[in-house]
Parts: sequence; C-alpha cells; structure tokens
Amino acid sequence: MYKQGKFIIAEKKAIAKGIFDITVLCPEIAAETMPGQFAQVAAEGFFLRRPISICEVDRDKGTIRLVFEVRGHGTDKISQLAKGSLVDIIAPLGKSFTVLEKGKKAICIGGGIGTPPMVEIAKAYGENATVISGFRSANAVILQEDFKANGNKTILCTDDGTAGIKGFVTDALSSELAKEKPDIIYACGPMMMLKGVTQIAAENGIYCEVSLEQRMACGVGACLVCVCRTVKNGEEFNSHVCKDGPVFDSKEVVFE
Amino acid sequence: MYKQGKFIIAEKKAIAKGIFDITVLCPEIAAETMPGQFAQVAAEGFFLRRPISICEVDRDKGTIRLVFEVRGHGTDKISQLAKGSLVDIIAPLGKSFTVLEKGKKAICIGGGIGTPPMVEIAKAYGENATVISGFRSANAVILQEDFKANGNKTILCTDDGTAGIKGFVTDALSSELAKEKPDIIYACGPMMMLKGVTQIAAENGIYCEVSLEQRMACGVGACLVCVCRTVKNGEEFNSHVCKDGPVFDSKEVVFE
Amino acid sequence: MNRLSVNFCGVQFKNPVIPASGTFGYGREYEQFYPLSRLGGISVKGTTLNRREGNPGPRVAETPSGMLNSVGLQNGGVKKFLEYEMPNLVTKDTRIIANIAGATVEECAELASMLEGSAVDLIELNISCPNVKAGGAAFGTDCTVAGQVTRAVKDATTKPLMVKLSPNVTSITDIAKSVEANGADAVSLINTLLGMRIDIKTGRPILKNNVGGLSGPAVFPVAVRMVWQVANAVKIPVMGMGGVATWEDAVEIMMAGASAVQVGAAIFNDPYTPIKIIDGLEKYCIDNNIDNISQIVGTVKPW
Amino acid sequence: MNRLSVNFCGVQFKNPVIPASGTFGYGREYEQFYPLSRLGGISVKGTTLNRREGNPGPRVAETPSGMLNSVGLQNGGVKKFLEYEMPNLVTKDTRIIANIAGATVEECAELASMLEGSAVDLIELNISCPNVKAGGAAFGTDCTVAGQVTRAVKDATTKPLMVKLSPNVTSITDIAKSVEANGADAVSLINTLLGMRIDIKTGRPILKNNVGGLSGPAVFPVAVRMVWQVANAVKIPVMGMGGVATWEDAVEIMMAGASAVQVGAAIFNDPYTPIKIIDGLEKYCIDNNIDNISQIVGTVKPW
Ligand SMILES: Cc1cc2nc3c(=O)[nH]c(=O)nc-3n(C[C@H](O)[C@H](O)[C@H](O)COP(=O)(O)OP(=O)(O)OC[C@H]3O[C@@H](n4cnc5c(N)ncnc54)[C@H](O)[C@@H]3O)c2cc1C
Ligand SMILES: Cc1cc2nc3c(=O)[nH]c(=O)nc-3n(C[C@H](O)[C@H](O)[C@H](O)COP(=O)(O)OP(=O)(O)OC[C@H]3O[C@@H](n4cnc5c(N)ncnc54)[C@H](O)[C@@H]3O)c2cc1C
Ligand SMILES: Cc1cc2nc3c(=O)[nH]c(=O)nc-3n(C[C@H](O)[C@H](O)[C@H](O)COP(=O)(O)O)c2cc1C
Ligand SMILES: Cc1cc2nc3c(=O)[nH]c(=O)nc-3n(C[C@H](O)[C@H](O)[C@H](O)COP(=O)(O)O)c2cc1C
Ligand code: FES
Ligand code: FES
Repeated sequence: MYKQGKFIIAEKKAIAKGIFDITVLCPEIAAETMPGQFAQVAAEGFFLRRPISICEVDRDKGTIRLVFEVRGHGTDKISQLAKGSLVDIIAPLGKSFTVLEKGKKAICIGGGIGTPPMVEIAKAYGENATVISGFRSANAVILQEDFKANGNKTILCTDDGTAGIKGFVTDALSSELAKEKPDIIYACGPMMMLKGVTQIAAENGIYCEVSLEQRMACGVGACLVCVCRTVKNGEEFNSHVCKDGPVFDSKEVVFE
Repeated sequence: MYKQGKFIIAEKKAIAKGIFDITVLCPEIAAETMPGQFAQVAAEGFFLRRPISICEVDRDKGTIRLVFEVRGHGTDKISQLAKGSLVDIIAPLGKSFTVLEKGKKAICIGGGIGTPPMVEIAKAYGENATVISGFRSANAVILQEDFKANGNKTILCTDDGTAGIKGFVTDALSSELAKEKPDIIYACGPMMMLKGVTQIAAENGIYCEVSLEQRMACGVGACLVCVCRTVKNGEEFNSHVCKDGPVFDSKEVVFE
Repeated sequence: MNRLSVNFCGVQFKNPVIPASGTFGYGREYEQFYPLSRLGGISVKGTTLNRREGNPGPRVAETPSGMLNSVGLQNGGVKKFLEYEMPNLVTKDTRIIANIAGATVEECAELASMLEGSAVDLIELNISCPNVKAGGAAFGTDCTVAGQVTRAVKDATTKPLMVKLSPNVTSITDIAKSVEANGADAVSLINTLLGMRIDIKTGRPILKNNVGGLSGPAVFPVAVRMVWQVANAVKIPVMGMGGVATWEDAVEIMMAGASAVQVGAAIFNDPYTPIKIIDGLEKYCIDNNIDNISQIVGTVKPW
Repeated sequence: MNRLSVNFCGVQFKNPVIPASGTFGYGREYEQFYPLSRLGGISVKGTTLNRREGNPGPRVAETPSGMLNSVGLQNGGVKKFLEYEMPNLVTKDTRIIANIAGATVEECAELASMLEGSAVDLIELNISCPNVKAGGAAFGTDCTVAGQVTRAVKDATTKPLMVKLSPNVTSITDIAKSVEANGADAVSLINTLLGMRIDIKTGRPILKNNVGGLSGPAVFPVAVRMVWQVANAVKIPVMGMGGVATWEDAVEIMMAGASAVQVGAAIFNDPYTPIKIIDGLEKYCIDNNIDNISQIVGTVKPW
C-alpha cells in the first residue's frame, strides 16, 4: 500500500559536501518498505515531488533514511528542512530488489549518489555481501561506515585515486568475479556504469538487478511519464521506472 | 528612496484572533518612514507582495512595526514567519499623511484593520489627537494601549457594543465635532466608512485625509494596476494608490 | 440530501469531481489511497485503436506551478481497455469516461463504435492532444475538421459524446460552436497548452519530444477564462479542467460555467486532491446553504 | 571584453536585458533602486495617440506563479511621452524602445511618424494587448491585419520596427511570417495570455474588466516554445519575454532563439530582477568561456 503523509524528521545531517542524510519517523511506511524502493518527496514551492531511494529502514524505530545530493532547486529546498520539521512523502514506491535466501552471496555496486539504495539490500546479506562503491573523489565518499556496520566487505574506488583504489567500479567488479562469483549482483548509478555492470554480469552468467532513474510525476504508475526501454522475449517495449522499476532485471534493460 | 531587502523580525506577537504584530529591524527604512506610508511584504510561494501599512516607527531602535490581519493565503504565510527569521520587504512606499505644525489638533479614525496606520500619525499629535477606532466586536479590538501610550485621547466603538460605545465611528466623529473642531482629520478603513467621514469633514469644513486600499503589483507607481478614481478642479482622472496615495485629500477621492 | 450529485448531459454523477484523462491511469494505482467509489467518475487514459508506445523519455519537465508532459498517448489499445480495464472499472461504483483519440476521422468513429455495448458512461473525444503527430491537436485547432470528426463519432455511437478542446487556438468558442453544431453533447476543456523547457547545461530540450503539454495550477486562469467564454457561447454543458488543485478552484471554474470538473496534474502533487475537493465542496454547500452544487454553475456575474 | 553587448536589428544594446513594456513605467520609479544605465534598454509603457485612462480597477489578480492585469493602456499620450518622458530618458544612457498601440491602422502609422526625429532607438508595435477593445489583440490574431498594420507603420518610420506578438493564437509562426513579409525588422513575444479569476466569495470576476493578461513565471514554458517556433520560422531577430525571472531563464529563452530578453512581471516580485539577470549572464559567460552572449542565441539542439 502506498502511503502519503507529513512525517517528522527525526535526524538530519550532512554526510559530504551537498549530501544530506535524513531519518524520517513513519512507522507505517517503515513496516512495509523493501530494499530498493523509493519515496516521492515534496519540495515546498515546487510542483513535482523528488524521487529519493530509501537508503535504510529501521522497523523497530519505525524510521526510514533518505540520503540525497543537492542537485537543483528542489533538492536544495528539501535539504533546508530542519530536524523536527515535517517532510511530505509518498512511500514505499516501486519494485524492490530480489532478496535471495540466506547464505547466498551478493555483490552490491553503487556509483556516486547511486550508493544509498545499496545500504538496505547489502544489509540483507551481511558478511555475504561485497559492496563496491565508486566516487569522483575522496570528499564525495559516503556510507562506507554503514556498509561496515552491516558486516559487508567494502571495496572503495575513486576516479582520481584520492581514496581507495583509483579506477572504476566495473574494474573492481571484474577483479572480484575473477576471485569468486556471487549469486546475484545489484547496481545503481550512472547509465554508463550500469551498462558496464550489466555486460560483465552477462558475460559471467550472473543474475543482475539494476536500479534506474527517470524524471517522474505521479511516482505510482498512473501518468506514464517515467518511461524506459525494456526488452522481454526479444520484444522491445516501454516500461515505467516508478512502477515496473526502479529495479529491473539487467537483461531486460535496453541501454542506448 | 525605496529600499528592498530581507530584514530580521525582532518581535512577533498575535494581538487579536488572526491579527499579528511584527517588528522588523531595518534602520535604513525606519530612518525614512513617514506616517501613513506602507511596505510591500513578500509572502513565500506567492507571486505578488502584500501591501501593509507601517503602523509605527522607532528611529532609535531602527525598527518598523507591521500589524496585519490574516485575510487569505498570503497574509497567512507571512503570519507564519517566526521571530528571528527574515521578511522580505520594500519600503517606505507611498505618500504619507500631512503632519501639521505643533499645537494643531487632529482626529484620527481607524476602522478595523484600518486602525494600524493611525498609530504613527496619532503619535505626532500626542494629547492633541483624538483617536476614534471602530471594530466589529470586543475580541477584534486592537492597539488601544498604543494610542494611550501616545498620549492620545481614545474613543472606542464596536458594532455590537461588546466594548466601548455601540455604534459607528462616524457617529462618534459627529459627536466629537459637536464639541470641538480639529484642524485635520485622518481616516483609514472600509470605503463606506471613508465616504461617511469624508462627508462629515466636508460639512464641517475640516481638511481630511483618507488612506485607500487597492490591489497592487509593483507598489512603486510603475505598473498602473492600483487605480482609484480621483477628482481635481472638477476633472475626474485615475490616480494610483501606491504612489499618489495611499493617502489622499478626501475631497479628491471619488466614492462610487 | 445529495448536495454534490450532478446530471451531466444525461449521466448522473455522484459528485462533479473526476480525475482527468492521462493523470489517473485506470484508477488501479490511486485505489491504494482511497476507494474509487468516492469519485464522481474517472476519465481514463487516452485510448487508441491499436496499442501505442508513446514518445521516448524524458516525458516530463517541471515548470513554475506546473509541468510539461509528452507522453504521446501510450496505451494498450481499445481492445485491451475493454477486456482488461473495463471489467475492473465496472466494479468500482463510479462513472466511466472513455477518452478516445484516433489518428484519422475514421479511426475516431471506429473507436466510438467499439465502445458500443460497453459500460462506458460517456465518451470524451480527445481532439486536442499536443503530443501526437496525426489527429490530436490537428483536429482540435480547425473548426471544420473539429466539426467533421465530431459528426463522424456522433454517428457511430449512442453514448453521450463530450469533445475535449485544445486551448492552443485563437478562438476556442468557434471550435466549441462547431462541435456543438455537429452533435457534441458536451465539451471538456482545457487540454494542455503547448510549452517547452530547455536544459541549459546540455543545450537540449528537457523533453525528448522537444515540446509538451503544460498543465497544473499555472494554467488555471486560462482555463477559467476559456470555460467562461465557451459556457457563454454554447448550450451544451462544459466539463472544466486545467490547473484545478483545491475546492476553491473547483468552485471558481464551476462559477465560470463548468457543470463538472476534472482534476489532473494536481494529483501528482497530492494524490488526495480529488477527495479533498469533494469534501471541500460538500462543506462549501453546507456553509452556504446550497442544496445542490449545480446551483453555482455559471453564476459568475461579469462586471 | 564586452561579453553582454548585443546588436539587435542594427541597434547596439550594452546588454540583452530590457524591462518589458508596462511593467517599468518610464524608469522613474526603479531608478530609486539602481541606475537605469545598467540596463540594456527600457521598453516604455504602451503609448497611444491620445491620453488614455485605461480600464477601471481592480486591474490585477494574483495567480499561481503569475498575475493577471487589465490596465488597458493607461498613458498620457504620445505628446506627453515626447515632451515629458523622452527628455528624461535620453539622459539615462540606455536604449529606448517606444511601445506604441493604435486603435486603427492609421493611428499606428501616425504614432510611428510622430516618433520620427525623436531619440527613440527602436519602435515596438504592440498588436497584442488583450485589454483594449479596438486594435490590440484584434490586430495581432489575424495574419492579414497584422501584416497590414506592420506595413503601414513601416512606411511611416525610418526607425527599426519590432512587432509584438500575441500568444493567444493557433499559429504564432504564421503571424510572425506575415509581419516579417510586411517589413518588420524584428518581433517581440510573448504578450500576455488571456485569463480570468473569480472571487468565489462575491461571485464576481476579480478584474473589473472580467478578463486580463496572464504573465509571470507561469507562462514561461509557453514563451520558450513560441520563441523557439518563431525563431525557426523567420529570419528577423526575436526579442523574447514571458515569465523570465532568473538569469537561467534568460539563457534558456536565448538558447530557444531570443537575441535579447524582456523582463516584466518578475520585477514586481523583486525590483532587482533585471540587474540580477545581467550579473548572472556576465558570470555565465565567464564560467563558460563565452566571448559574447549572442553566441548562445538559438543554440538549442532539438532531439
Ligand atoms: C527512483 C529514483 C531514486 C533516486 N534516489 C536518489 C537518492 O537516493 N539520492 C539522490 O540524491 N538522488 C536520487 N535520485 C535522483 C533525484 O531524484 C534527483 O537528483 C532529483 O529529482 C533532482 O531534483 P532537483 O530539484 O535537485 O533538480 P532539478 O533539476 O531542479 O529538478 C527538476 C525536475 O527534474 C527532475 N529530475 C532532475 N534530475 C533527475 C534525476 N536524476 N532523476 C529523476 N528526476 C530528476 C526533478 O525530480 C524535477 O522534477 C533518484 C531518482 C530516482 C528516479
Ligand atoms: C496601502 C495598503 C495598506 C494596507 N495596510 C494593511 C495593514 O496595515 N494591515 C492589514 O491587515 N492589511 C492591510 N492592507 C490590506 C492587505 O494588503 C490585504 O489584506 C492583503 O493583501 C491580503 O492578502 P492575502 O494574501 O491575505 O489575501 P488574498 O485574497 O489571498 O490575496 C490575493 C491578492 O489580492 C490582494 N488583496 C486582497 N485583498 C486586498 C486588499 N484589501 N488590499 C490590497 N490588496 C488586496 C493581495 O495583495 C494579493 O495580491 C493594506 C492594503 C493597502 C493597499
Ligand atoms: C501526464 C499527462 C497525461 C495526459 N494524457 C491525456 C490523455 O491521454 N488524453 C487527454 O485527453 N488528456 C490528457 N492529458 C490532459 C489532461 O487530461 C488535462 O486536460 C490537462 O492536464 C489539464 O488539466 P490539469 O491542469 O488539471 O492537469 C494529460 C495530462 C497529463 C499531465
Ligand atoms: C501590468 C502590465 C502592463 C503591461 N502593459 C503593456 C503595454 O503597455 N504594452 C505591451 O506591449 N505590453 C504590456 N504588458 C505585457 C508585458 O510587456 C509582457 O509582454 C508580458 O507581461 C509577458 O512578460 P512577463 O511575463 O515577463 O511579464 C504589460 C504587462 C503587465 C504585467
Ligand atoms: S511517474 Fe507516473 S508513471 Fe511513473
Ligand atoms: S501597484 Fe504598480 S502602480 Fe501601483
């Protein structure tokens, strides 16, 4: 069930330059959220809501966590909400990642602001998940402590080598696969990265799920604006990121 | 000189149901404001500014006071501004009341939310001013203490007799004039009231100034939307409340 | 007392509030928020003869107090609508408005005839979609063509026919009169205004279709004006829409001449918008001693 | 380096930012905020042959992200403009655009000829005012009439002639082509969209004129679309306006095809809007290594 409401911001902090981390108290939503789902967040003075992945869920505390970057005026407005004030969200939205049974191994790959949705899914695998995260530079690195708290193995890459390995997450993925093949790969980040990950997963015969982005209006599947090209049984057709996704079987995504 | 800026709200209080009183720290504006002038107040999320009379000026503290009623969504938004936050205003705007030399006597008449602009002008006359204020009912009465602090004589009327005299300010004015004639009359309030006051003043041969309202856009005299009908030397023409007014010689106003 | 029930060209609606075509799908998603039976009706997503994939994405761009869309009538085609959506919709205890769009006059007529025998309550002929190459706005911006397609559809159906008008015209009253003269039982307006946004970082239009249809509160004053003009120019009832977001907006557009109201883009901002409007209208009637909301229709007194 | 100076149909502007006609008077009021010499130019209040009182008030209504106005060309007449305003304006070191509006073709021509010999840099022929009964939008919504009045004015003046177009038309490109073919040196667009608001408490239109012109950010996407269409349809330069409120908006409408930009209603919200846009454009040029802002004009790459 979709829920819409104004909920209290229980925690708020900046975790990197222009990247904010808010914890929202909304037990009804927290109770139903699955890893990979997202929220439609209202920005006062702006007509459309902003889709933000649900980074982490705490069912006991009844909270969800949203980690987002200020990209334009809307996310800037949301970032100005103070702890204790209300944020208007619709959640949980979209298809979640497939969670395999206990004991299976996963690699979770996050590029830049595509990292947040990896926290909750990596948590499901604990020490059986390896999280590869890539950022431009050391000062953009986020969420590594959270992955460690999950018990995940972490591999950090930066484009400029100022933190972790210098290089792309796809290189790190290839090296990992050379060592050991997981049962599933999850990825979220720029289209170029997802394309690379999809290809590597296919070459290695590993099932892979990617989380896509598209501009949205309703966020629930009614307006059909958030289109992406997908393919099934050789037939190409339009899917909608908000309802058919954001998580897709990577083989079904048409990368242009 | 017109000034535009974001200024700190130094004080804020509710002085009656739905009526707010804010003190804004803006020394440059306070230094130039004359009684009867107004400010164009921005309401976040609304395109047009709201014209609000400057109720009182404290040149020493560098503050101006705005007293306004929540009428619609814009004033509602302004009323939500907390003490310590910024309010975006353009001021001082418009023609002020004529202030006669020391020793002259004045009657100041305010109807409802037309009362605030009387505070500063009545202050100029101290004990030589009689302030007649009219309200719907006791719970709408505002600013009586401020007039007393000015040293003004106050006459309070309510439509329903729940405070002061039961009756209209025009009745009170007539009784006052029967006793003693002032050198000048100032009035602000509903058009019906201003029409009545204008007529009584004319019958008694007393110079009278009225402060008018009209919907505004620029507030400075450039866009010509805030039209009102005026007459001079027998010729009727359009004047503009924001620049030619809000204060007009009552003989020059065409009441429909 | 049923203060909100309205009769709109022979169809009885429990209230005059109807989600607008293309903004509510077939109700399946919004049913998760509230029962569809609360609504006066639903104007379903534009339906074409064959399945359409619509335009490539991005299909949406935000604008001040509004948005552009360039969906381009993506839908499963009329057969899928009849076989998959109608059986579900008929169980929802609300009126069903089928929004149809053909690429040719014949297609429009064929679409209408295919709805014969279905439980569709009212046909809304969309001659105003700005996002398709054939049909759409090409029909809705020319009096003669608008009249022809109306006539063809009217002849093909026994259901009440409402024609949806485009605001992108010099004289919407001329178009309205032409469709009235050719058998329309009602008109609905406005569809979206054609607009464009450019991403200044990339120098590319935000919409892959370059241009798209503007809707949301930004267009409300244009909608009120057009509803007022059209209501004064024709005798058939007007279904008003364009930027309605609050019950006050609904009252305003009804005073301008709309007998019922569609609500579109505002739903994206707040999914409960239609429900809030219904509740607001109910309270408005009670507070103002109005027996039935229809009494306010067209009551604006021009100066 | 003068990154912002633009040549607009032969007239050199120090920057492409110009307050729009009717929103800035003759500059006297806004001079209290900043020197007029900062501005590329000023398009002054619409001028008619004789003094006009305009429409009765209220003349303004707020709308979501915009406003309606129904001023109706109140002005002191062309003689007063020449005698009282021009001597002041010429001292301001900025370009002067005279905005003229006649009730008849002859009046338009007469107005233009009266400006001969004055220091007016550019004539903006307003054939799109929605708030007057004669002339105005009646000229601007018909290709033939628009062409005729353009021709008549062009024949009456040696000054560059810019024709201001109405957005309330089915095809703005047709009108633009017609005025181009009849001698216009430039076009400016958009004037206001016709809209209406009703006070639901009184059941009366808010504007005493019932309807009025919509402007402000709400109309920006429509303006960008029309500027793009017109710039691609004619060879003469386009002065773009309609909802421009930030330097980003200015860049966007210039990318769409505007060689210069007018800024109107946004000034009411923030009197410094034109200055902020100028400063923003300057910084934009520096940040992006653009030698002259004209290089971005019409650079949008459609998909
Ligand atoms: C399913 C999903 C999950 C996301 N999760 C996150 C997250 O966890 N953290 C995070 O920082 N960002 C996330 N994003 C991206 C985020 O939605 C955009 O950065 C944000 O919408 C930009 O809004 P703005 O006001 O800053 O930008 P503006 O450019 O001012 O926005 C203008 C319009 O474009 C839309 N828009 C612009 N960029 C994007 C984009 N990349 N994706 C979708 N819409 C866009 C906005 O929503 C708005 O409607 C997610 C996007 C999607 C689709
Ligand atoms: C010179 C002047 C001085 C004023 N001084 C005061 C004052 O000291 N205290 C006070 O409470 N009120 C004062 N008013 C009235 C005040 O401006 C309106 O109550 C206010 O604009 C209403 O805004 P809103 O958002 O509440 O109403 P809405 O109805 O939501 O406003 C919609 C639009 O109409 C305009 N509008 C609505 N009513 C009025 C009105 N009566 N006058 C002008 N514009 C209006 C608004 O400014 C806005 O543009 C004054 C008005 C003028 C012209
Ligand atoms: C995303 C979207 C899709 C739309 N699809 C259709 C459609 O299929 N058929 C149609 O007649 N109108 C369609 N419209 C137009 C709306 O029904 C409505 O006329 C318009 O949006 C104005 O109303 P609003 O401002 O309340 O949204 C669509 C509008 C939007 C925003
Ligand atoms: C109050 C007001 C008065 C106007 N008067 C005129 C006018 O006299 N002549 C004219 O050509 N346009 C006039 N306009 C239209 C503007 O010049 C401009 O075309 C329109 O407002 C769109 O730009 P904007 O959205 O930036 O305001 C007026 C607009 C407003 C808001
Ligand atoms: S955003 Fe409406 S269908 Fe996806
Ligand atoms: S509000 Fe612009 S002239 Fe008065």
